[in-house]
Amino acid sequence: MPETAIVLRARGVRKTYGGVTALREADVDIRRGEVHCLAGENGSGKSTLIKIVSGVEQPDAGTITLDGHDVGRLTPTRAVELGIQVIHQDLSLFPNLSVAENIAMVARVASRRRLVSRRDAMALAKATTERLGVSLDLTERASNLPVAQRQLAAICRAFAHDAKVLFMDEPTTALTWREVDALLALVDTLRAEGLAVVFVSHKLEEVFRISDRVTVLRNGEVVHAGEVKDLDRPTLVRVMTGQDVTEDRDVTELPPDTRPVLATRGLGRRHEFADVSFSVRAGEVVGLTGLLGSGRTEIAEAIFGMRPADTGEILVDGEPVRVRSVHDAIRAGIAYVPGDRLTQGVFLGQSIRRNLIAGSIDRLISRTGRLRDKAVQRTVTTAVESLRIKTSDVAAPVRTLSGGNQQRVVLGKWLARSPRVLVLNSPTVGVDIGSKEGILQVLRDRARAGMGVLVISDDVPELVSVCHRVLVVRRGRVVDEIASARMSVQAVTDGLTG
Amino acid sequence: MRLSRLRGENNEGLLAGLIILLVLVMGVVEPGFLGPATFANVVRSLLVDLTFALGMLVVIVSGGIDVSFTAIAIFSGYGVIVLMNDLGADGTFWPFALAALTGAVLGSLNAAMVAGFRLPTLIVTLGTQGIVRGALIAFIGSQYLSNLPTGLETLARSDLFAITTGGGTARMTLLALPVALLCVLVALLLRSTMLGRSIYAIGGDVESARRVGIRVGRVQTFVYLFAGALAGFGGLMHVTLSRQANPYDLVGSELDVIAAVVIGGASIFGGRGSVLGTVLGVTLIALINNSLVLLGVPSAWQRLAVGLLVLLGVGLQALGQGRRKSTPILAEARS
Amino acid sequence: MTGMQTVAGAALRNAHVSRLVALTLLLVVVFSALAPTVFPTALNFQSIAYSVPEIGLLALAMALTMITGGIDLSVVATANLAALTTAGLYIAAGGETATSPLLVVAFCAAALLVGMACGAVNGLLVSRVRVSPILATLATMQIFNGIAILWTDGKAQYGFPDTFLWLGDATIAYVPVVFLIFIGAALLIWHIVSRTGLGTRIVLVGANPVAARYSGVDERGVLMRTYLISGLLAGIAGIVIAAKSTSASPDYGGSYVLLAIVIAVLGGTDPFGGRGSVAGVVLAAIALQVLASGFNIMRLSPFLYQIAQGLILLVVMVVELRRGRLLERLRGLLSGRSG
Amino acid sequence: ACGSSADLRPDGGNSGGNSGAPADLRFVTVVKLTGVGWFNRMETGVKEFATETGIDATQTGADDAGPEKQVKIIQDLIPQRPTAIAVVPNSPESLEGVLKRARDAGIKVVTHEASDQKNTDADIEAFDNTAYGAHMMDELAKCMGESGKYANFVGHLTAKTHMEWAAGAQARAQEKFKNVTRVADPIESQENTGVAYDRTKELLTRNPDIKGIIGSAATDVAGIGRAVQEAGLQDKVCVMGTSIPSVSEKYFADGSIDKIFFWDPAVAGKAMLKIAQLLAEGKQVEEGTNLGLPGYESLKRFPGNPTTFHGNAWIDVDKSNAAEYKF
Ligand SMILES: Nc1ncnc2c1ncn2[C@@H]1O[C@H](COP(=O)(O)OP(=O)(O)OP(=O)(O)O)[C@@H](O)[C@H]1O
Ligand SMILES: Nc1ncnc2c1ncn2[C@@H]1O[C@H](COP(=O)(O)OP(=O)(O)OP(=O)(O)O)[C@@H](O)[C@H]1O
Ligand SMILES: [Mg+2]
Ligand SMILES: [Mg+2]
Repeated sequence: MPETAIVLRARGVRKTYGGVTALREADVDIRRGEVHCLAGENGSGKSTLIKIVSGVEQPDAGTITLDGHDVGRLTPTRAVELGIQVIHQDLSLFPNLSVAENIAMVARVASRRRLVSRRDAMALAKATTERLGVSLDLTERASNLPVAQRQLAAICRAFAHDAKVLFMDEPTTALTWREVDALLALVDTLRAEGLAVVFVSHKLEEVFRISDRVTVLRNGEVVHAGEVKDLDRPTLVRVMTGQDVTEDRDVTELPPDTRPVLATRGLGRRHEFADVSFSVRAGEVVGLTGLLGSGRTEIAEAIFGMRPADTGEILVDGEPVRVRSVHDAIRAGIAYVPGDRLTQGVFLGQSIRRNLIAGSIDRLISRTGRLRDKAVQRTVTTAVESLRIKTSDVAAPVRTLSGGNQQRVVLGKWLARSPRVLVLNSPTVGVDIGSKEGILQVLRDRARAGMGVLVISDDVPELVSVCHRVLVVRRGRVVDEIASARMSVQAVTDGLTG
Repeated sequence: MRLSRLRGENNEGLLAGLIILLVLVMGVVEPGFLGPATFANVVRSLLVDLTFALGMLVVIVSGGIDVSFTAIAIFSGYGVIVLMNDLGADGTFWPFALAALTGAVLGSLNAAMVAGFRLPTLIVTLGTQGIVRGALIAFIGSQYLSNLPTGLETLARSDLFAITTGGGTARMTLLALPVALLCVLVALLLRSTMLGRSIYAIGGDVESARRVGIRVGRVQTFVYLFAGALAGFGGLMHVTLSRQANPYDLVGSELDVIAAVVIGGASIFGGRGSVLGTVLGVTLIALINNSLVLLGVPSAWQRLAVGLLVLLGVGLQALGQGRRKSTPILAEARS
Repeated sequence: MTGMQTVAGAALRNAHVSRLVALTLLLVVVFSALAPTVFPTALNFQSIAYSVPEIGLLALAMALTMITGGIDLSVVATANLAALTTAGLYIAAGGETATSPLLVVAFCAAALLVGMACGAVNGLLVSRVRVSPILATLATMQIFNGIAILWTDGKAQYGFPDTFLWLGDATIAYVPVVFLIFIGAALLIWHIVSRTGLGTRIVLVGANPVAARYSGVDERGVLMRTYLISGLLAGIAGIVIAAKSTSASPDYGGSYVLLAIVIAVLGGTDPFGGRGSVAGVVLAAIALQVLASGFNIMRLSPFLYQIAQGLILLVVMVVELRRGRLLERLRGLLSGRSG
Repeated sequence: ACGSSADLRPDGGNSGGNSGAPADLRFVTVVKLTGVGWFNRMETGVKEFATETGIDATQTGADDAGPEKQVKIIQDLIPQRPTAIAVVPNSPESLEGVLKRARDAGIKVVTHEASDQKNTDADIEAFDNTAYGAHMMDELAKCMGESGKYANFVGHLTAKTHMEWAAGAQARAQEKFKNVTRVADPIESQENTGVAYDRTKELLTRNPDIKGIIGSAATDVAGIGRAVQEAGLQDKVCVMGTSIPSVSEKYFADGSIDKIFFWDPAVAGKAMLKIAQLLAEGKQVEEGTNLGLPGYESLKRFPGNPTTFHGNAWIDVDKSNAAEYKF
């Protein structure tokens, strides 16, 4: 591959947040017409780097040059004008505006025009969607779109304005397998148009499938930069984590007469899912997979009482239980680790201690409602030790922890109750490879101790590695079950794409 | 589909219907209500509130709330009169420009706190209200001034048109003109300028706005300066229309304006609201006040009515949110 | 007394609270120096102790709802409604001749019930109808006030017997009973917020309502209870107001809404929710009353005090919530000047 | 140990001093709110009193008319132990508690505009409300030529004094001016000029033959006068009422407002302090007491309320003498 010109160059970028050094002397080169992967574990500084080159954060030191010119102090506005575009992990759409206006917004800001009109926005949005070959209802409010379409809108917005460099911070975490394919195809098109695309992902397959070059960060330092074709999987994992990690299937078969701890019979909810019947046995890890928007999250949240089912029943240990609210579910011994850690899982500003007891307050209070200090202390210490949460002070806010440790805190919150059934939604999304294996190991251990585990995920290797069985959901119904005997990456993938 | 169009994006249709209903009922209950005189009276009585409401709309769309505008208004309106008296100056146009400028300067305190320090707007503006009102009476003056400069006196008595009917003369004050103009200007600002769309964007999601390169600080600064300017303008208009300057006026009547904007369909969470809705909301409250006064209902009922209307307005909004369209997932069995 | 020691200990460990203690002491020293014959007297401190409770109770109510990320603008209207209830019951029972101590208990209970009923309305609106707390309580403020005016024709109500008025006038070991009531209520709220499951849930709901729901916290129930407690505190404030002023009126305390917010924020409550200190609120209430008394004794214009109050609110918010940003701005200014 | 706040009262007379020598006395007047014309005028009286008698007399008040602020100010005054406090309450009932504490602490309390105040040593009113209302009717009827319709504005329907004035005027009309009739029950202006203005316009539309309007809140006549002026009815409608010169003077010139009535706050302020002085000297206020002030030469006791007295101190102002009163 011929060396093309360097579009964006960062030199000696340093950033500290309070005491935490997020980036130290990082150097990155991005070339025209390449897909460049930023890899690294949680908290290694990837997002910080993106925030700095897009003007969202100011570096403590270092220079950024674009096409050979020092850009000086960068603001988001300046970055947009210079042709630096970012698709943030949370999409950053405007829920109150129409899709068309959302798509037009970046271009409008960059054009520095003072007057705007709906018609222009519509024309631009139409042109963009046509160019990218996506179909979207442009007049709909963004808040009314399903997640996958919002993702498409965010991508269209980034493309609506002529960009030189496009950063995509973990764009695939909210996407299903099939949508990822479409996105990667799109990235290919862009590369062909001469754009530089910087891609952040924890999923190694994606890195290998799409990237030309990779920069690996560890603890805020660049530990590797080079062509992807010179790397193989184990090597990349080793540079990222500094150690070897395996992803092999590790499942202990259960005795055939093991009784189910959780069973659903004909569970249904209007417009969302129907006839969902399955069971999870004590000690079993069951996978629930399906495309995003297939209804798998809805099923999990119905079991957890968040959005209760209208029909059918839920049985715990063979007894039917009425689950009309989260409270009912918890009382029945069901726990749920939600999919979006930051908004649904943790209380960022609150102490690790408070986060850990958030799910079991009812058990930690005396009859008068007073918190029992000793019981609280015991719960917190047990969780920190058994989950190996890396912290020196449980009074520190959860904000100070890395992503993987934050996820351990969410897990710890529920394990403190020793639930009969643990339901987890995408438990390793946004968690780096080292932490991911640790979290999966916790699930295996708990299952072996007799808990029933239901894992929702579309990370196929992960499902294969940890699950006894995998159920496939499509358009609100369970359409397939892959038993242990025929479990393989290929089988699950086939089921998913069906 | 047609019905929902009639209802309008922010319930404007519903409001218009309510207003028509109220007018008809009043027309039946109180003969003589329907007529140009009532129209002119109601317009005159809502001009000041409407000016404030336009400022409030912009603030609310940007995701904030402002309770300092009454203090800013009376500071500007009264302050300008004091200054004119001290200088022995007279004029018609420049006092309004000066009042708006004063309002903007006072609004910059809000701007600095909200844009500069990202503090919660309700509490910031409560603080500003205290400071501005305290400063007005401690440093500018506390005397009731019954004599306005001639230019303003004349303006107060100038009519856009006057219609004489059997029941008397309906006079449409000249000051209706600038307020109508302001409505059009604010509507254009919100719909057709980048600044206006940025205000909606910030109201929808501040962080996203910052990320697409909208200068959030600058837009918020504009919002609070503009709301301040409108408050200042409205303050002098209040002084002019009532032909006296009382530094103890206005403060305490914030709710009517906030209520009007909220009833007009603006979302207190930001990002939604329209000039049309605001005009209708202000009209509805003015009409209710006018009708209750006309029927001799004690003023306590007005408080109750406005409070209930606000609950009704936001309750409807909240319920509407809950009933948001959801995309069906389930492939229902075809029959 | 170990309970008291824990309270004091926990309070002093909090840096914000120790700053407030320092501020209060500083104010006392300054005013004592400026008015040595009047300010540092037992009678003056007793006077301050008479003044603090009503606003302190309202500020506690405000702070509690602010911890959940809400606000209760209707506290004063609620307090007046509660006070009017007591007055109305006493008038019905024969006014000054209804001296039975049992009636004091019964009628105070009725006032508290009315306070909690108002709180329940707010709680329902906020937790069930999902109206934003600012608007919900702004509207109920008008409604409660309107009801009070319609009920009384806008006139102040009086006719309390001495058994009831004892609450407002008497002292125990030189400490006004109303102040003891306030401290008792503050201890109760402190206990709830920092020592009970409900308190933890209140903080969690304020910190992240969605995560709280996913943690099995009954968000609606917690909000409901918060506004109920807020209404209860307003009810106690109403009793204190009635007993102290020997009357109840629909338009008492109009200036207290702003003041209660100032005190809550000054006391370290984060208006965005998830953080608050009861000890801080108590100290802030005392500090501001000391300041007000100082201003009155020094015969400074009440408008200067109004300005001071607004400035304190803004400065405290900047310093407490945005210290980092302030330093950043200052540093920017300095480097801009030197560069 | 239980006790009342009076426990902290210094024993003996070394506090405010009841010796009666002017130099030892300290009087504080607490008004509804500071800065407004009415109470600035009262302060003039207070200052005059201080210079005339050599007594340390000062005036204070809050930044708005909230009763709670007045309570706080009086509460803060107690530790300063003035000889007497003269109060114009916003809400007499709300002050009962703190006034009781003040009296328990040995401070004399004199009130004004609070005829039902219980915890006061003496309350002084400028006049009897019914007589004042009757006087207004006498003047209005004279202006109307003793016949025609009139209307009466009040600040709020719940404002006791305003309603008493209106009732006094109506009673006088029925008894003496049979041809003068009221068109409606008292009309609420909500103490708001704008409302008074709007209501007057409606009134004029619906009763084209109306000949007199009485206002009660100080700002009422300004709104009424403005509406009358804009309708060009200056010479047809008699506008009168309680107000102050600064509010109404500009409408005097063309007759939009014909006459206003009030009592001079400077004199009222002095009257309170004169009474405080009497009390401090250990004397009593009685029926017929002469305070040596215009309108307060012979005080009358209110029937059924032994501590409440009134003078006969209303003043009529029209364009001929408006300039004499600068507030
Ligand atoms: N606003 C902030 N305040 C304090 N620390 C921060 C902040 N943002 C990031 N950090 C810290 O900086 C480090 C780098 O964070 P960054 O978000 O760049 O990591 P990342 O590589 O994107 O991780 P992930 O894969 O979890 O998204 C982490 O230790 C993080 O805790
Ligand atoms: N036109 C203006 N007039 C007055 N002040 C302004 C103006 N533009 C910006 N500022 C101030 O300068 C600061 C920086 O402005 P800028 O638009 O860069 O803010 P931002 O980056 O969008 O937001 P923030 O400063 O909060 O990060 C703002 O906080 C604002 O207070
Ligand atoms: Mg990241
Ligand atoms: Mg990540």
